[in-house]
Amino acid sequence: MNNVRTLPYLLLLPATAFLLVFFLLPFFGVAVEAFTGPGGELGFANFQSIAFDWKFWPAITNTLTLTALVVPIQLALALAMASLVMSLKAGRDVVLYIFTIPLGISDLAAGIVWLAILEQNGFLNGFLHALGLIDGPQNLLTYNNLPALFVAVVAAEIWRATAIILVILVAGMGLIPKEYHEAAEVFGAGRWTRFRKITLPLLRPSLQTALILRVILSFEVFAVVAVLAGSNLPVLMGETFEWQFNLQDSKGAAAYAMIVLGLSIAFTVAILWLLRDRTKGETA
Amino acid sequence: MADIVIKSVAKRFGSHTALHDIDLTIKDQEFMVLLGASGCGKTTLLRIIAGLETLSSGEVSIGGRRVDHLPPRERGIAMVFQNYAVFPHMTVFENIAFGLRMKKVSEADIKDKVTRAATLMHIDPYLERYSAQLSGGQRQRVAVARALAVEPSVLLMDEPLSNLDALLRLEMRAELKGILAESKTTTIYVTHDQVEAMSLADRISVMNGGRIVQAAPATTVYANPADRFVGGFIGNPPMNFLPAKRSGNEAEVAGYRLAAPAGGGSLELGIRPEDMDIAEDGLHGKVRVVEPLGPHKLVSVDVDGHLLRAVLPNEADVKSGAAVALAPRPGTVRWFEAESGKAVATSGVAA
Amino acid sequence: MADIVIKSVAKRFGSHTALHDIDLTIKDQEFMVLLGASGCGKTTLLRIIAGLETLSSGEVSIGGRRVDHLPPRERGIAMVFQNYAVFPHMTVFENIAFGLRMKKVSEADIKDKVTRAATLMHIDPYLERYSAQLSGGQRQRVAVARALAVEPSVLLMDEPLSNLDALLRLEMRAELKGILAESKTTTIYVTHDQVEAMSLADRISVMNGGRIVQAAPATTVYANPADRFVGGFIGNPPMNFLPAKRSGNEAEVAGYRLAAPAGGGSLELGIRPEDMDIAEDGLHGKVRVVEPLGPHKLVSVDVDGHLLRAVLPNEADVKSGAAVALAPRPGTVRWFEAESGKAVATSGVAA
Amino acid sequence: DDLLFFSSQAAPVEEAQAVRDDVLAGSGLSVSFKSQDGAPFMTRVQAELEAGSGAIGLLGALHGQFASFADGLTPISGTAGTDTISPAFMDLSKLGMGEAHYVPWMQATYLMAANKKALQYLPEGADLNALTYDQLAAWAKAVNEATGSKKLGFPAGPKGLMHRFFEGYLYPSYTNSVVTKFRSKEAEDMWASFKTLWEQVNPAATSYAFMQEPLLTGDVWIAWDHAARLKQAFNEKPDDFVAFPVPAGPAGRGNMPVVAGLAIPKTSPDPETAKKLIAYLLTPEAQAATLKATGFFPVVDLTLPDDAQASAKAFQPAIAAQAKAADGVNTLLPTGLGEANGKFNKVYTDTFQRIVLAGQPIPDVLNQQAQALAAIMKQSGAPCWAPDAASEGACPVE
Amino acid sequence: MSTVTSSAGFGRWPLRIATGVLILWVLLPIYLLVVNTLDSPAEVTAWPKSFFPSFDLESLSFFAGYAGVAQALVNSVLVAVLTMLLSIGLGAPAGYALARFRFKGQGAFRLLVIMTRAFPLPLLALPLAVYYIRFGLDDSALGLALVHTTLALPFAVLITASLFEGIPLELEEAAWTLGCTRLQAFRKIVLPLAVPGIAASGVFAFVTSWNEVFAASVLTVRNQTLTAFLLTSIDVSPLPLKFAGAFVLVLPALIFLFLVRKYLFSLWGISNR
Ligand SMILES: Nc1ncnc2c1ncn2[C@@H]1O[C@H](COP(=O)(O)OP(=O)(O)OP(=O)(O)O)[C@@H](O)[C@H]1O
Ligand SMILES: Nc1ncnc2c1ncn2[C@@H]1O[C@H](COP(=O)(O)OP(=O)(O)OP(=O)(O)O)[C@@H](O)[C@H]1O
Ligand SMILES: [Mg+2]
Ligand SMILES: [Mg+2]
Repeated sequence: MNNVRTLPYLLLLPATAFLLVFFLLPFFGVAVEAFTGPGGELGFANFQSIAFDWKFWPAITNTLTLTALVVPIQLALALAMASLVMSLKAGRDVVLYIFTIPLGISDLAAGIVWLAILEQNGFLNGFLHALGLIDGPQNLLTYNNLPALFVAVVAAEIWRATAIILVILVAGMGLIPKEYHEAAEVFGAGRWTRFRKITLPLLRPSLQTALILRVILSFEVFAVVAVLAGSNLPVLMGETFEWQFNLQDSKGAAAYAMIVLGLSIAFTVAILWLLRDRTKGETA
Repeated sequence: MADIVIKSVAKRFGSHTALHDIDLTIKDQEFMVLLGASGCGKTTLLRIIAGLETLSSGEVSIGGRRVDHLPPRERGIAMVFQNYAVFPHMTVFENIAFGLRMKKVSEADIKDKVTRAATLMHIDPYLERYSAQLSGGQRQRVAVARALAVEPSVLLMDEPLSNLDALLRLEMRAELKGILAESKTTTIYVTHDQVEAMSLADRISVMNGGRIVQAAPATTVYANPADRFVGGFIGNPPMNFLPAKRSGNEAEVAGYRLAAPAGGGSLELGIRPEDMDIAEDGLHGKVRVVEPLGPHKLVSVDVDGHLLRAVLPNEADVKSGAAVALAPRPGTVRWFEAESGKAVATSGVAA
Repeated sequence: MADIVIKSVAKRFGSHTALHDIDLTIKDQEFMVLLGASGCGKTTLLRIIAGLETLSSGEVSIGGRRVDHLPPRERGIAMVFQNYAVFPHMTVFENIAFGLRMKKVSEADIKDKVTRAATLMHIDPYLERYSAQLSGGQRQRVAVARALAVEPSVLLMDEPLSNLDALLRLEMRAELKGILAESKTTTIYVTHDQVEAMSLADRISVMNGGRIVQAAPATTVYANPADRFVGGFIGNPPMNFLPAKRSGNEAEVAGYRLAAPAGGGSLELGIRPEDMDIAEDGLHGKVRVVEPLGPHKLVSVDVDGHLLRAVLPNEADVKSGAAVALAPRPGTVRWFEAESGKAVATSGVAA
Repeated sequence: DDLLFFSSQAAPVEEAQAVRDDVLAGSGLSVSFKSQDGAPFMTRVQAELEAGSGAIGLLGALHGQFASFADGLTPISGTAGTDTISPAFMDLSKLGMGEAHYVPWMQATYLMAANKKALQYLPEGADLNALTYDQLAAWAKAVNEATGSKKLGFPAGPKGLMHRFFEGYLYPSYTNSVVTKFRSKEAEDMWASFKTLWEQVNPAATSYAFMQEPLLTGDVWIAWDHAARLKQAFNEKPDDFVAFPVPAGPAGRGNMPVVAGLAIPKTSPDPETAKKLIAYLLTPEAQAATLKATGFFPVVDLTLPDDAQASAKAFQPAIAAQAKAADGVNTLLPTGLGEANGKFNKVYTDTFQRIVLAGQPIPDVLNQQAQALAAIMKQSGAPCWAPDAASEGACPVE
Repeated sequence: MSTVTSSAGFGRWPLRIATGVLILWVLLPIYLLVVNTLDSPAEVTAWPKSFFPSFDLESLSFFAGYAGVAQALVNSVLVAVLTMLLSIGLGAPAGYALARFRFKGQGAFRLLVIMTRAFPLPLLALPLAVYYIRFGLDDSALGLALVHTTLALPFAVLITASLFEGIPLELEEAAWTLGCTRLQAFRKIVLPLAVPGIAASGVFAFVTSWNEVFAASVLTVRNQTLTAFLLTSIDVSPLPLKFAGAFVLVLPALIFLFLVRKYLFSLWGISNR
């Protein structure tokens, strides 16, 4: 067919043109700025200046730690929720709806909700108090209790952003023909094995997408951390904001942005490679 | 012991009843072939035995144990799906090994058994391919190999050879029969190929509209169909039916007189196409079409307004448009009640 | 005019060559049946004609027009896929109407044509169902009806009746043949059912390993196979082959002497199982197995260490283990070069 | 089109609404008031200035915010109504240039608030209106011992104004300086004692933005914050809280008034109407209404109206006491820093976080941060401001 | 079709319990938000907190009377819907190309998409705003939707690509042979089967746009979206209003989710034969 060669490019054209104008063009300016020192010389001066800041390394490690904690749990939880939803007979769209509710909640709002739960006189303390476990308000989210802060942020993030993965996975699972599950079942696979050997591999494209998007979003985590952990947990995106708006140093911010970008791309490549399609042989 | 006992099993899909009150016993190590028109419920029955479909009512036991509440994996079965269900994300090898891995067979044994099953199905050259790289028939054979490899006590096969050419099918069929007998597997085999059915079956169950109408050895089903449906369904071309006028111990069919069973009610004569010869006297009619069938020819004759098909040797002297008389060979005529379609017992041979 | 001309078409999948240099012409309105072993490239060839697969080399023309660079929709074809490809999100009606809607047929005509195609395929009761609610055979018939409904000038069918029972198949086959002749459709029909092939085909193309080995009318292919493969592939059971020792104008096969074509090189005798009778003299051997085949029995005889299969009348007196002599009927013996497998011209009938 | 009045002040939803309903409605002009928090506010203004045209007619912002885009503002001296404004404010509004670039609009300051329940634990001899930091520490400790929880609070969260505490209160109170004595001996002592004080601070303080919330919930009993960020507590529970002046240190009682101003960007589509609105906003009625709406005090002389909010009534005596304190060390907002404003603030918060929160050694941190501070001062060339003695060129860090 | 019977007796209860626990996990925080929203300001800050709302509408009614809320709501919906249409319209074809073709430049395109999503948008807000003001896109729903589309498009591309991959090519081929152009086959076969994926990316686009604050507050001044209107100032607003505001923001998004929920399920398990 004659147009098969050009067709993919035609299909990509609108999106590419769009991204060119609305992303690449402004991005290019920012990228140049990231590598232009205060005196206009090209180089890594801006990176040096942000790395010099004592919050730089904590921001990187915190971001990575949060990602490492949040994403795997979310993935597992989303898979569990998706399987659950799929295996329901009645009312599954209602259950799915409930599961996706957090999707409609902005990160800032999610932070506020969780703050209301976890703060000193929040619902959690009230609950523990009602159970008679504590006498009065206990402060959980304090600067000298980093693990608690992490747990709080992780809990809020899991609550807020698991739905993103869930929805992608549910849509993907809907496309898996049920006969593969049946065949596996007949050949002795229990629920768990079916899940591992049929669902997971056949869900590969969706998993890949969900994972990539989630990891990228996780590198951009900011608002929830700011609300729950205040200034105690510097994260990359927060520092980008800080440099851009509070410190009025757009070069430093640009450098931070490049780091976020670099990390995202590195992880994306890793995920693409880990979850690559092995069934496509050499076809024409 | 892996006999299968199906007791008044029914299956409804919404308002549509796919299976009505099925009662069927398949003996241990028996090779049961399931025959029936498209949409009559064969696949549904297999799926119920496998545990992939819930019963609307009834019971299923395998080896004396009620299984209708057991999941498929605990029923000791393997199945070849009508649409293969070859896992697209696994190589042929992994597909065939799947059931074995579930049984925690050792790696060496797996290699061994997979290779054997694949060789048997002539797909050993493709062990490293994925399903998307196989032809239809190759995929089907993978599905069969996968089921054979686990050496189940019960094997359910849903048209497992339908996409294979005749030669390969002949070969596969023979190998299947041999290997399943050897491994003492109880088999239910759905096919629409009657030659296959005849040559494989210990018994044949003929289904019609969600009911089992006859379950008997192949020759019985062929020679003494339990009703018109079976007679018309089995045999290619099928049995001919002609209305008869009864008078005492005789009946008259299109002017030809034959001995007939006594009793009331109107009768129909059933005669297989290959059971007639050209003769002086017989069923008189006019030849409509002559079709070559390789070794024979299929002759369609208009007998008193009814279509009569006969399979005649290639040498037989029939021409389109000519008159012809066809005489049934002795003992090949069957009688059916015209209303119910049920066979009428003849000369000691019960249906 | 919708003749199809295929010129030195080849198709490679990576290192695997699925089609080698195919040359084939299908005449306008011809009904061409494609036969061949599983995996020989039938589907691939159809897909190339349909424009679903790119050619590695060669040309395809339909109705005198090069089409290998046209998209499928501009080729005036319709296709029945081996695995149906019934659209799961449309009812049976919508599936069948799909092609018509693409052609902007009026709503009234659509209803009409869909109903006709569905009735023809006996799926009119299921028009409102979705594919998931159909049996395998029903789905297959939807696929056929969908292709028929558009009344294409070229119809490609990939084992369209493989999942139907014999009776239905017989009927469908007749209807197909009738309707396609009437609508003057050029048809390529893949089947593994030789009876079907024989009864439908104007010509049969036999494929082997990605090549077309013979393209000729059914009777020719059956009676005068171009090579051993065709002889062995067509006919069920297939032609028997026995090595012959040539001496001048005669050849000796297992002690039995027959007239043979002159020339050098060793020969093989080919004889169809149904072309032998029990006789005093003939191919002597020992009966191994006797299998009932309904109207006949299939007798396997060990002739000098080679398997010889014969289809004999049910009355024939053969018993497992007994000695038997089988004489070929006159004019039924074919000769093949032992090395190349090519047929040797006999008695004026060219392969 | 109506005039777009774009403001970084009165951002909380209630305040914005009050400004529209109670302040602007009386102007007789057709004005659309939009308030926007810091970062988007700045970005928007910068974008309009950079693009050379825009929608914003009038800007309302803090002194420090104007400083970072002073170039984009129309010089504004001689605008009607400015004659009644205190010359100190008018001086600030020059933004280091020869001419005023914004008109002071409203002012505020930082002060202390306490839950009345805390008063019983005041150390002996302490006068609420003349506390010292040591007394504050003792007081907070007493509260802690009595209640079992730390009830002193500072807005040390990301959105809090903690840096102003160091720049305007702590450093002046201990060193009588903001910049020059950044790493002095006095500063070291100051940090050491502040570290001790911090032991009485509610550990959630690092998340606090506005102290009115923890005051209302009772998590905090004694707090320092911007008046506007305390007022809700007083308005909601007028009987529960008292406002009082900030404590004094060895060098005096640091105090930093804050001023917000009005400016006309060069890109303003309608400078004339904008000027009219400015004039209106400086009228006593408008200023009174503004106080009610925002909790910011007028920049013109005014007696509190009777229907003033409870918070205004509570704050006024404390603010007055603070401003007129005998030991007062009046501190100006940083001037002349331009874009370096944020980095300047960061020096103080970083120092705090490193010393107090991260527990790093005081001298090391001060040394390092002093270098950063010196670099900022040098780069911006900002001369010293009160209480540091005036300097030739960039304000030095000793 | 029904699955195993065994789960009826045995496996059903763990399933139900798990569902219940997960529902609780999701809904409890929402419920608590509602409690806070419907409590009076004094109760919001009280200790210990009551777990049942007192149905005090003071905080909520504030928003009802807040000038411009209605207009902002309309703007938000408009921008979100535009974003949804744009990102699906641009993203689905690209996703299809990624799923169905192997071609040069595929990696580069993927990279571009990932970069778009991975780059902190606020840094682009300034340059974009400058362009917008110059080209007259400023302060318009379309202009903002275009920016939100840069956020949502990567989702749309990747999600649709992964789902298109799961739709058998053969169904499309059948459509081609029945007279469809590629576009028609895409519209009539792939798209309906990919409805859940399209819905998923639509949901993302919608909620991304709905919840996006920064670009919204920089690029719109008069025609602010609800989020820009409320959210920028919400974290500096008093606690009761914070909760009520969060609730006001969440509610329309939840309604939207409710409306599209059933599209998230594929209605037909695809079977090949
Ligand atoms: N994508 C592919 N990659 C590699 N080999 C392939 C691919 N597709 C088909 N083949 C091989 O090409 C050969 C021809 O396949 P094709 O599907 O045309 O066979 P067929 O004649 O239709 O067989 P069947 O009767 O079993 O359907 C087969 O051997 C098959 O394994
Ligand atoms: N999910 C369903 N909903 C409604 N009817 C169904 C459903 N599944 C199957 N059927 C109907 O039940 C009947 C039996 O189907 P089944 O698949 O068992 O037939 P079959 O004998 O295997 O036919 P074939 O030989 O065509 O495969 C058919 O008429 C079919 O249309
Ligand atoms: Mg079936
Ligand atoms: Mg094929």
